Amino acid sequence: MPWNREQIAARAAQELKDGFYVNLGIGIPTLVANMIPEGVSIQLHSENGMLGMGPFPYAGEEDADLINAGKETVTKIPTTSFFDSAMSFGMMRGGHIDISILGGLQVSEKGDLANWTIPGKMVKGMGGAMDLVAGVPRIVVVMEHEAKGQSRIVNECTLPLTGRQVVDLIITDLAVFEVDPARTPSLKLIELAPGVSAGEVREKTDAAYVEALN
Amino acid sequence: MPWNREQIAARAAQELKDGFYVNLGIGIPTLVANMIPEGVSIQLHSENGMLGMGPFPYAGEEDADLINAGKETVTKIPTTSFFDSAMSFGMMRGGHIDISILGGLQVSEKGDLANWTIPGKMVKGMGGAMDLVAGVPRIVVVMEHEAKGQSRIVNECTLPLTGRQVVDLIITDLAVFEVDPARTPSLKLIELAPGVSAGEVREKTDAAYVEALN
Amino acid sequence: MTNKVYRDSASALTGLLRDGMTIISGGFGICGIPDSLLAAIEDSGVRDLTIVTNNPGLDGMGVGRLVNSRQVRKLIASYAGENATFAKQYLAGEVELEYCPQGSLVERIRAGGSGIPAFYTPTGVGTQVAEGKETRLFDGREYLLERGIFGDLAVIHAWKGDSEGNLVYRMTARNFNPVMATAAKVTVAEVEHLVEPGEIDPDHIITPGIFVKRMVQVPDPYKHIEKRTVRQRA
Amino acid sequence: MTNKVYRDSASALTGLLRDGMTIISGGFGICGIPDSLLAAIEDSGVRDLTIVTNNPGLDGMGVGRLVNSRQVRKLIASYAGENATFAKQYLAGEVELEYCPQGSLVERIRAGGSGIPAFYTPTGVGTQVAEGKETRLFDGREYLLERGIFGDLAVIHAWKGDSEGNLVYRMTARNFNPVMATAAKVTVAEVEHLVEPGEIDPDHIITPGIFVKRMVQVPDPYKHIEKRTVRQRA
Repeated sequence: MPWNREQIAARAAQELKDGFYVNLGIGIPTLVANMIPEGVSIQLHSENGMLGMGPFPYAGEEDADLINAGKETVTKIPTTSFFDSAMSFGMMRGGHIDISILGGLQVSEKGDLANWTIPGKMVKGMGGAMDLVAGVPRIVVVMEHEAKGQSRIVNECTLPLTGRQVVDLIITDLAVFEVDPARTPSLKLIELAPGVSAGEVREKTDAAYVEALN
Repeated sequence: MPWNREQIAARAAQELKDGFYVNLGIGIPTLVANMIPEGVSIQLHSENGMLGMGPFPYAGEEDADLINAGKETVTKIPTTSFFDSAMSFGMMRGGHIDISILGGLQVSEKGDLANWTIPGKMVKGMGGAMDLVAGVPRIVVVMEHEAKGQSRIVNECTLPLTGRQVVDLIITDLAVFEVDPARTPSLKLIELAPGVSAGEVREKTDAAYVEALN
Repeated sequence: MTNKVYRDSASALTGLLRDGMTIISGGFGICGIPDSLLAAIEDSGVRDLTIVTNNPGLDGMGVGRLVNSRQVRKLIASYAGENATFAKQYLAGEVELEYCPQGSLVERIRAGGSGIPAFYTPTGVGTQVAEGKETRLFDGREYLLERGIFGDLAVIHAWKGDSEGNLVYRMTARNFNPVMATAAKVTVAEVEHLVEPGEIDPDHIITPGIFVKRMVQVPDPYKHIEKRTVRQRA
Repeated sequence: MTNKVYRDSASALTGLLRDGMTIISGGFGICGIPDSLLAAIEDSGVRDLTIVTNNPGLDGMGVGRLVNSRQVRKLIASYAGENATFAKQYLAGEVELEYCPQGSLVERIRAGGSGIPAFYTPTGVGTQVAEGKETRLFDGREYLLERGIFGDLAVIHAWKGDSEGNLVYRMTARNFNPVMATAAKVTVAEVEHLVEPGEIDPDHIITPGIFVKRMVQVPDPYKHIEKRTVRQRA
């Protein structure tokens, strides 16, 4: 049975190591914050200028001056620091954030990522997505394997790119792929959701990949 | 009679306007701080990371953590702010400091300044001098008119440059010159020290200039 | 000492506004926005503005005020997702839009404020953002050339300021404000609390007064929350 | 949580030192220098170092320690005026020296720490500093291309830090320290006061803990004054 959203998030949370500074995207990635493995302590980065992001506030304790990058009210914790947007993106672009877990629309065989816009719709803007993928050394994309019966793991992205050769790991409801653009093919299937067969993944994946299942 | 060092500094102090942010070099420029005209309030910038620099401390109140760019102990005042070196030089390069008063070794006819090194001596380094002249919109150079009988206001600097076409005003013991590289000649003699004749200045100045004395 | 403190937002902007100018505004969404100064710009009727801000916020709030009143000719931003009026004007071709990745946007503003005309960045390489931009390899990696941004006017919001213009910010209401404070011919700051010089510890000051030409106190500004998210008490 | 706090400077540097590496050191003159960490680097005997610092301070203090012990192969700095031993080694051709204007130096370090490989600056145009560097016109003015600097190790001094690595600085002992904290594979900070997370107001933190991998407390460090200048009481 394919993983559900929570299970995808739980699998992504296994990528977090103790002491990591972590940026989580919107959607499934947000769920990762509640699934940090036992004994692992991380600090969450919010690109609007905060490290050490706490949970949502209790009702009545919301503060308009304390929000995350999704504009949601959050809280501070003892490790929290605040800083301006230039330093916040310096952290990203300078490679100081250890890992980012993001949603995706398409990932290509070489690790190109498209996740910011769909042509024909009103473009909302890329916000900080392009900076994240350009600067953070490890990018994990979590997404449904297919959209409307179409594979999201493709030979070439047809949607506008967020970044070129930036994805290191793809976690879908069906499987986990490593990406290494130095290899051909660059994708390696390393894990299946329980009850999902390698054949089903092969059938539902447009991109070329090698299997390296244990 | 030519101006002495204090009188040169006092003349330079007349260039300061109320509300100015000011960077003073070492030597004669340092004396300017004691000659601010009545009714004029300025803030002194020290490039090691301080705005609103106070006077030297009273004996016994020196603090190793509170020095100016000349490494001398100073004090804070109510308007003081501290910041890092990147912001400090951003203030300079970004044109936020209103004026800098600096010493000079040579100034050329086009306003080139040489004031950081003499070939043959051990080079101490330019420190922040090149940043100052590149970024501060108004540069006033104060210096003796001659060194060992040689004019310091020259057609072309023979000493290594600190900056090209950066000087706006020259104040020597003999006279005051405006510099405007858009004109030819670029130098304009606008003022004489009391008892100094225009002829004496002409004789002791290598560079071409026009006279515009009142 | 020149007095930097003005009695209200309208007087703090006197003589600074003209049609076609570039205004840089602090804030992220509607958090930490100089709403009182933006309201005064709205009231002034100045037109054909180029606005540089992370995102125009909500309909009729912050920069959204100037969108509703059709005073904005061009927007430079990283995001414009939650402003329906802006979307409508944009799709009707009534307003120009330049999207810039958020980190490139803030770095361009920082560069403009600190005398850097241009810099290279990895952000956007291989994407639409790279179109028409110079690319260059450094140590085998490709980068884009981005230009600094410097405005005619910056409007910002701070938590507390002294009359010298030294400012501190509160939590994530800091965001773009300290950077934008550095990057315009004139910066006007609204502060919630106005104090005397010396009342803020000089080690805590985020924006030194040199960057702030004019100030106005806006006590108890109305602060809207864009997305109220809470958890239940256990 | 990974423990960032080490019991002394030598252990805080364990496994980080190797011959030929590039070390970035905070401080201005001998103000705000990580003297305890530099002493531990001296004791380690590591050699052929490239040191990036504003100026090597006084003989035998701060980076001057590593000059005296001949562990420095190359210095990148804006000034080296008050260190006679360095001058002697330099004139004897025993040590390499790259002068960089102070503002370009700190901006190069900031660039290195924030993922900017290169930027244009007006500083040094038409001077010796421009030799061998690309120049380019933007809006009719000439600029130089300068490259970012990123070290193998940064050593810095802070006033107070919590065990998460969040740091604050005291007065002009801040100087280059917060910038250098961002620009190396590993940053080690010495702090005069070590506190628990939450004891420093998060709005006052200058260096967020993300930049600091290791820390050591150095209570009551000896602080030398380079030029004691005083005034008389009236």
